[in-house]
Amino acid sequence: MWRFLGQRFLQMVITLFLFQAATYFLIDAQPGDIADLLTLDPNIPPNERERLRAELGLDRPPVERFFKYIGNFYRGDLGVSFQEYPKPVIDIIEERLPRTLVLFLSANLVSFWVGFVSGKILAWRRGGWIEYTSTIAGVTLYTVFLPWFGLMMIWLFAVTLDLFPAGKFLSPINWLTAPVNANYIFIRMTISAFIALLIAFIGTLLSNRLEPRHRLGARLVSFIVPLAGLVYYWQTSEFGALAWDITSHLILPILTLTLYAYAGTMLITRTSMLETLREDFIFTARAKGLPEKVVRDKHAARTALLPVWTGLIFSLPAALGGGIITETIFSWPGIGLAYLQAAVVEDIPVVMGILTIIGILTLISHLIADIGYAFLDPRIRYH
Amino acid sequence: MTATTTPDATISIPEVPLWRARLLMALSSLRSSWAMFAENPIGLIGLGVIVFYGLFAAAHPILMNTVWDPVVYDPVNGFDIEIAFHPSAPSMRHPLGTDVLGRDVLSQLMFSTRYEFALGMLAALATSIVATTIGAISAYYGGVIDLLLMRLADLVYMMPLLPILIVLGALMDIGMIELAIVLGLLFGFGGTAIVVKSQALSVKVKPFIEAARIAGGSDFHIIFKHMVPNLLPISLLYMMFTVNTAIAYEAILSFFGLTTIEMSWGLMINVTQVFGYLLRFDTWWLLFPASIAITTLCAAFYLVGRALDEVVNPRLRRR
Amino acid sequence: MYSRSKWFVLAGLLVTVSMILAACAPEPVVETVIVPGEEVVVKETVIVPAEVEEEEVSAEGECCDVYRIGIFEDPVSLNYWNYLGPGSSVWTAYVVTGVQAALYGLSDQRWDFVPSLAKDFATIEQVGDVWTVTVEMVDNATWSDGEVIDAHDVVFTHNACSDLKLTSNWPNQCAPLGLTIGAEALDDFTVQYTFPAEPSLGTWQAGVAQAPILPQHFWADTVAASYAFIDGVTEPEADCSAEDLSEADQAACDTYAEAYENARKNLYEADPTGQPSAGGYITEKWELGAFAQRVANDNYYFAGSRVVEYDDGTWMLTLPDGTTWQAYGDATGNEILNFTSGPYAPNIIMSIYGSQDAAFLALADGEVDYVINPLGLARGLREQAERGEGILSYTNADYGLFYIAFNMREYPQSLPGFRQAFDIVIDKEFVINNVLAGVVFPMYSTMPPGNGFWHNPDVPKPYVGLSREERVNMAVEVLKAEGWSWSAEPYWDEDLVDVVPGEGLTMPNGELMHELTILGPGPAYDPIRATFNQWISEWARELGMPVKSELTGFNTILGPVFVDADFDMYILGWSLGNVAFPNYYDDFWHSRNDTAVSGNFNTPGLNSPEYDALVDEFMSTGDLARAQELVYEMQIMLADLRPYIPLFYKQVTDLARNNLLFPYTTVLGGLEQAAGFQTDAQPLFK
Amino acid sequence: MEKSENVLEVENLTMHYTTRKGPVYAVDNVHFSLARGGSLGLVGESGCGKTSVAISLLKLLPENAEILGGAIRLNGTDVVPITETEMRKFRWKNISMVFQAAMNSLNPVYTVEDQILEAMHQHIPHMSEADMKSRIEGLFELVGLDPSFKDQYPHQYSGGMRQRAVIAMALSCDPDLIIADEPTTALDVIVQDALLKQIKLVQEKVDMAMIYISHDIAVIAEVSERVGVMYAGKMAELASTEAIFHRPIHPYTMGLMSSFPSIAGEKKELVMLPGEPPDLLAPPPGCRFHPRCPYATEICQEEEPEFKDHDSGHFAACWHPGGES
Repeated sequence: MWRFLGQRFLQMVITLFLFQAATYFLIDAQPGDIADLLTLDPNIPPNERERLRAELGLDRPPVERFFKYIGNFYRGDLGVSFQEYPKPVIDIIEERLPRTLVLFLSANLVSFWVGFVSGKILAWRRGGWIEYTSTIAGVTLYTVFLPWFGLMMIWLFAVTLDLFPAGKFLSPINWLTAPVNANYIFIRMTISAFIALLIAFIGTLLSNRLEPRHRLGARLVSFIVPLAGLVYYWQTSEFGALAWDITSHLILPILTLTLYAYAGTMLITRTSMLETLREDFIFTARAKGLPEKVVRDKHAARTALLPVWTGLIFSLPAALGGGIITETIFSWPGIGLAYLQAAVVEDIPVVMGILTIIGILTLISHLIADIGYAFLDPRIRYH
Repeated sequence: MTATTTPDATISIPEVPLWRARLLMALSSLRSSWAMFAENPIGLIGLGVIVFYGLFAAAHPILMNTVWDPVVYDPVNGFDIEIAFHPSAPSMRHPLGTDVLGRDVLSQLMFSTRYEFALGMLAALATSIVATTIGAISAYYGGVIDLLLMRLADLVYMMPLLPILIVLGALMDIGMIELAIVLGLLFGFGGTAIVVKSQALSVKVKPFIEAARIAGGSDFHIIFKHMVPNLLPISLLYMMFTVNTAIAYEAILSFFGLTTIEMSWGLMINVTQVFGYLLRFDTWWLLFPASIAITTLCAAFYLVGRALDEVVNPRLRRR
Repeated sequence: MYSRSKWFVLAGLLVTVSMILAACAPEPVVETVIVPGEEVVVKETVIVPAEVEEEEVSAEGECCDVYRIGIFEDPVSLNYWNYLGPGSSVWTAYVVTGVQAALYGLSDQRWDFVPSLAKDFATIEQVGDVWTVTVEMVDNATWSDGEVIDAHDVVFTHNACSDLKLTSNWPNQCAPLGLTIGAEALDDFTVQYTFPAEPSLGTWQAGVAQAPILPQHFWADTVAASYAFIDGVTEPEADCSAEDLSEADQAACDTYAEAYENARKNLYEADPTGQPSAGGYITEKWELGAFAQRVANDNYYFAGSRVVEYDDGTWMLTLPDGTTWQAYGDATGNEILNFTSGPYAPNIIMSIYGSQDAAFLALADGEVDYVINPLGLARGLREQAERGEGILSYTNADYGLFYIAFNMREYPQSLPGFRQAFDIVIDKEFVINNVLAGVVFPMYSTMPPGNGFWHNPDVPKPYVGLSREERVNMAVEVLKAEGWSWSAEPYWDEDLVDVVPGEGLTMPNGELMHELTILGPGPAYDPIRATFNQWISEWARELGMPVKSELTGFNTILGPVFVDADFDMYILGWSLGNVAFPNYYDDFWHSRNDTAVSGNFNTPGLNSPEYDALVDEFMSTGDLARAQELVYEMQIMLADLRPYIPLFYKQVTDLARNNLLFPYTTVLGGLEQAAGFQTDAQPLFK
Repeated sequence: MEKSENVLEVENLTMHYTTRKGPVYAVDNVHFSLARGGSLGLVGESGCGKTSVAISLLKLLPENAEILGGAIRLNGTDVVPITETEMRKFRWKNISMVFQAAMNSLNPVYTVEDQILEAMHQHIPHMSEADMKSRIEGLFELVGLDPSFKDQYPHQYSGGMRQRAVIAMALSCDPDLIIADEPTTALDVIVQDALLKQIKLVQEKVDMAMIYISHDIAVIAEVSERVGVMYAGKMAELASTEAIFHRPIHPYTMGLMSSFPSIAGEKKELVMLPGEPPDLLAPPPGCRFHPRCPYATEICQEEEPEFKDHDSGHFAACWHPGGES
C-alpha cells in the first residue's frame, strides 16, 4: 500500500509538472501581456511600461521564467497577481478556494446521492413512457445551457417566489458587526459538516455489522444524531446567524448545480445498473428469495456503483471548471469567478495558479478514485 | 489458348470491384445497424430533432432569397426601421421578435444553426481523425510509442477544458475554425484516443491484420487500410458526443464574449446580456429561443450518441 | 419519478402564471424633465412615485442607518499607496476615496480649482532660476484618529513619492512632466514647493497642488522601512536604458532597479488596517467578494460646511465655525448649488455584485440604494429599473471619446483627402438615430460637449444633415481633387435609390488602392462600435475602396495599435479622465508621443509642427484663459487634420432609490464623479 | 405442512415469452413429477426450454415471460397462483438452484460467506449467527472446500471452487429440491468429473431431490435416476435413465442417443440429427419433431401426439413410438 502510494505520488508530481509546462507555454504563446493593458493610461509614461514588464519578469525568456515559476511553486509561491499587484496569487486562491469547495462538494454530494438513487430506481423499473420521458428529461438537464438554467432558477426561486437570495454569498447587513470574516465561518462550516458526515458514515458502516432487524434504526440514528449535533452546535454558537446567512445564500446555487450534475450521475447509474441487472449474480440473488429491495440495493446498485464512482470523481475537477458559469450567474466569489476575471484581463499568474490548483485537485481526485475503487471493488488490490 | 490470353481470361470473370464490395458491405451493415438504431425511440427522437434543425438551417437562405427583405432580416446587419422600438415582441412580421439592435431573432436563430452544425461537425471530424490515428498507432506499435502517446492522452484528458478555452478566448481571437480545431485536438488527444485505442487493441489481434502483415503490407498500409476502418464505428459514436460538447462550449464562450464568431446562439444571449436584458423576463424572446436551441440540439446529439452506443456497444444491446 | 414530473408541471404553471402577471402589470408614469444645464445636455428622468409605500422606502436598511451602494468588483487593496500605484482601479477609488487629504481640489460640478486644506490660493514667486510656491494650511484639520493634519504630512507624502520613485499614477502627484519638485515645511502649517520651471496648469494646479496627503504618524515606519532598501544605493553612471551594457554596468543597473522595486513593493504591500482618514468616511471592513464597510468620520474637517455656487461662477464655502471663502465671482445671480456636507449616514456598505445584472436586480429589490456604474448602464436595465417603483434615474453626459483613427504613417491614410472622404461618408446621425436607436450621441469635436469649459462649440460640423447622395458626391469630389480616379465612378442611382459602388479606384500615386482593415471590438465586446465599424466599411466600399471590418477582441487590438503601431484604421474609445486639465491633447497627438517612436499614445502618428506648438504652449502656461483658447484652437485644428474622426459619446445613467438625496445630480461623467456622492448624500431613513 | 410423497409435481405447465414478433411458447404443456430424494435429468438441444422450465419452477421469469397455465406443486402447494412475496419464501428454502454460469453467479463485491449468510438470514432467521457460520463450514466440507476459504472473495476462487461454493450456497437452507442447470459446462473435464461425483455424493448424504439440466446426456446419465427429454418446448420422453438409454421410444431421443458417443464404449453408428430445431415463433403443426423425424407420417403433421405412459412410467409423446409405423 505505502509503496503504491509512493509510486502514485511520484507519478502525480511528474504529471503535474507536465501539466504546468503545457498550460504555461500554451498561455505564454499568446500575444500581448498585462503590461500593455495596465499601462493603457496616458498618464503612465512608456518607460514605465518597460519597467513594469521588468518588474513582473515579463522581459525574461519563457523557459527561464517557467523554471523560475516551477521553483517558486515548490516553495509555495505562485507569484503575484498582475492585476492586484503585489498580492500573492496564493492568497487569492486561499481566499477563494473554501467558497468554491463548499459549493461544489455539497452540490456534488447531493447530486451524486440523488442521481444514484433515482438512476437505480429508473433502471429497476425500466420500460415504457416513464423511462423515455425521464431519460429525455435527464439528457436535457445534462445538456442544458447552464447560464440560462441558472437564470431560470434565479427567476423562479429568487424573483418570482422570493424564497432565496438571488446572488452573492452573504447579506452585508448581517455582517457589519461580525467579529470574524466569512472565510472563518466557511471553514468552520466545512469542518463541522465534514465531521457530521464522517460520524454518519461511520455510523452507517457500524450499523452494517448489526443484526438486520436493528440496521434501519441504527442507520436513522447515525444520520439524525450528527445532524442534530450540527444544528445544535450552530444554534448555540455565537456565529449561528452568520452561518445561516451563508447557508441561505448557498441553497440556490447548490440547487442549480445539483440539478445540473444530478442528470449526469442519474444517466450513468441507469446505464450501469442496466448492465449489472443482466449479470447472473442478480438472478442468483433473486433465486435466493431475497426481497426485491435487497436485490436492487445490495446486489445491483452496489456493483453498479463502481463506474458511477469513477464518473463522479472524474467529474469533480470538471465541475470546478463548470463552476465558472455558476459562480458568474450567482455572483459567487469563488475560484471560477476569479479565474474568469483574471483571464479577461490577462492576469497570467492568477490564471496559472488557478489552473494549477485545478490540476492538483484533478490528480488528488484521481488518487481518491483509485483508492475508493480499491475499497469498493475487492477484485482490485494495490500492492 | 495462348499464354497471352490467360490473364485476360482470369480478368474476364465478372467480378465485383473491391470498392463496390466494400460499399455493399457497408450498406448492409448500415442497414442492420439502422434497424438496431430504429428500435430505440430515444435515438429516433434525437435524430428527429437534428433533422428538424437541419431543415431549419437550410430554410434560412431560401427565406432570405424569397420572403425576407435582406435589409430587414439580415441576421447580422439587418434593421427593421418600420418598428419604432427594439427589441420588439413577436409579431407576424417577426415571429420571434427583434433583438436590441433591431435584428430579426428568428433569422439569427436560423442563420446560426448552420454554424453550430458546421462547428460541431468540424470539431467531431478533427476529434475523430486525431483519436483514430493516435489510437491505431498506439495500439499497433505498442511499447514506447504507446506509452508516450497514452501518457500524453492522460495529460490532455486532465486538462480542464472550459478554463483553458476561456483563457485562450481571452488571449487570442477564437473563431469557429480555431475553436473546432482546439476542441478536436483536446478531445481527440484525450479521452477519445484512450477509448479508441482499447478498441484498436482488439482489432490488432484479428487474423486479417496478421494476414496483411505476412503479405508484406507496410505499417502505414495496415494501420490506415485495415485497422482504421474497423475503428470507425466507435469513432463515429464519440463524434456524436463531441458535437454536443462543441456546441455547448461555443455557446458558453460566446456568452462570455470570448469568441469572434459573427453570429451564434451564444452570441445572441451575450448581446442580450450586454444590453441588460438578461434578467428581464418580459423580453423572453431575447433569451429563450437561443437557449432552448442550444439545449435541444445538444440533447439531440447526445441522445443519438447514446442510441448509437447501444448499436456499437454490444454489452448494452437489449436481448 | 412521479413527484419529479409533478415538479415540472408546477414549474411550468408558475412560469405561465408569472408571465401573465408580468404582462399585465401596470406601468408607472414616467415624466422626463429636461434641465437646461451649462452646455451639458442633461436629461433627468423623474419618476412620479405612485404613492410610495412606507415599507418600500425603509427596505432592509433601517436597522442600522446604512447607506447601501452596489459595486461590481472588489477593490484591489485598501492601501492608498498601492491605489495610486499599480493597484489602481475605479473600484478601489470608491472604497478609499477621502482617506487622503489634499491642499487643493476641484469645486463641485464646475470643476474649478479651489482650496481644500489650503487657506487660500498660493503665492508663486520666481527666486533666481527657480520658482517657489508657498501654501498656508488650515491649522485645525485632523485625521480621523484626532492627529492634526500638518505641513509635515504634506512633505512626508511628497518626499516618499519622489524619493522612492513611486510608480503608475504617483509621478503626476510629485513630479509631473518629469520635473524635480522640492517640498519643505516652513512651519507646521506652511508648505513651500520649489519648481525648476515656471509652474503651469499641468504641474501645479492639476499636479502637485492636488497631490494626496497621507498621515505621517501612521505610515512613518513603513516608509522608513522602504527607505532602508534604497539606503546607500546610488544611481549607476551608465545609461540603464541603453541596449548593450557591460556586465558591470548591467549588474549595477539591476541592483539599483531591484532596490527601488523592493522599496516600492514594501510600501504597496503594507497592511493599511487602521489607517486614519481625512474624509467623511473611514474604511472599516472589507469582506472579500462581499462588501466593504465605511463608517462616518467624526473628526471630518468639512462636516457641516456649506457649499454654495452661483450662476456667475462664484464658489463659496462656509465652514461650521462661520469662516467663509469665496472665489470666481461676486456671488451675484442665482444660486445653482447649495448643500451642506455630511457625512449623513453612520455607515456605508459597498456591496459587491459579480455583474451589472445582479447589482441592478438588487437595486430593484431594494437591497441597495444606489449602484455605482462606471461602465455605463445597459439599456435593458435602465428600462427595467425605470419601471420599478421608488427608483430615480439620473442621466449625464459621459466624459469619453469614441473615434476611428487612421494610421497616418501609411499611404493612403496619410492623404488628407482620404480621411476627409471618410469624414464625409460617415453618417453618424444615421447610425446613431436609426440603427442604434439613440443609445449614444454623435460627436464632432475631440472634446466631449459635456466638458463645458473646454469644449469649443464652434468646431465646424460641415456634413451634418447631408443626404447619402450628397455625401457620396461630395466625397467623390474631394477624392478627385486629390488625384484619385476610378475605372467606374460611384454614383447615386435615382431609380434604385441607392449608390452604385465605384470600381477600380486608383490612388493619386497611380497605384490601385490596396485592401485596408478597420480593427475594432467585436459585437460581443461592444456592439455599438462593431455596428459603426460595419457601416463605415460598407460606406467606404461604396466609394470603391476595398475596406473591410475586422471585429476582434480588445486584447488583439492592443498589440498592433499601441505596441507595434502597425494597423490601417481602428475604432476604439477613450475615457478621458482629468476634467479640469485635458492634457490628453498632448498624449494623443503630440508628435513626440508617436507610438511608433516613443511607445506613447499618439497612435495615428500625427506629426504637425503647428499643432505641437499649440500643445506645448498649453502644457506650459499657467494662465487658465489662455489655456482655454489654446484648447479651442486645437479642437478646430484636429477637426481639420483628422487623425481621429470622433464618432460618438455616451451618456451615463445612474439609478438610485428615491430615498437617497444627492447634493446635486448634474455632473459630467455621472453621479459617481460627484465628489460628494458618499459624504454629502443623504439617505432618508424611516 | 403435510409432506406429500412427491416433492414436485408439474402439470401441464405452459409458459411463453412475448416478443415483438409474437409469443414464443418456450414451455408447452409440460408434465412431470419428482419423488422426495429422487433425481431427474432434463436433456435437450439448446433452446428447447430446459432452462425455461427451471426458471418457471422458481417463478423467476423475465419481464416478458408469463406462465399461462398448469400447476407447479411444491410439497403439494401450487405455486403458480401465489404472489411474488409468498413465492420468495419458497425460494432457497424449498427449492434452490445452481446456475448455468456459476462462475458469475457469485457477486464479486461480497465474500462468499456473506452471500451464503444472506440467504440464511432471509430464510432461517431464528438461527444464531454462530450456528450459521458453523453450518457454512460444514457445508464447505461437504462440497469439498476448505472452510478457511469462506471469507474470501469469489475472484480468489478457481472455477471449480466457485462451483462448489455455489452448491454449498444452494444447500445452505436445506432445500427439498435443487435445480442444477448445466453446473459443469464451463469447467474442464477433470474438474467436471470430480464435481459430478461430489454432487452425487452430496445428494445421497443430504437426501434431497434434484433436477439436473444439461445438453450433455452423458452427464445426465451419471447423476440422475430419471431423464426427461425436451424438444421445442415440449417434453418428448420421460423415463428412467436405464430405459432412456436402452429403450428410447421417441425418435428424437433415439437420434439424440446416437449422436453421443456411448460411455460404455459400445461401437454404435454416430447419426447426426438432420435439420434444425424448429422456430418456436411458428412451430410446425402436429408433432413438432415431424420435419426432422425419419418416421413421420401424415398424422404427425396434423395432430399433436399425447404425452402418455407407454410402459410403467415410461412416458413419451409420439405417434410412432420406437419407430413403429
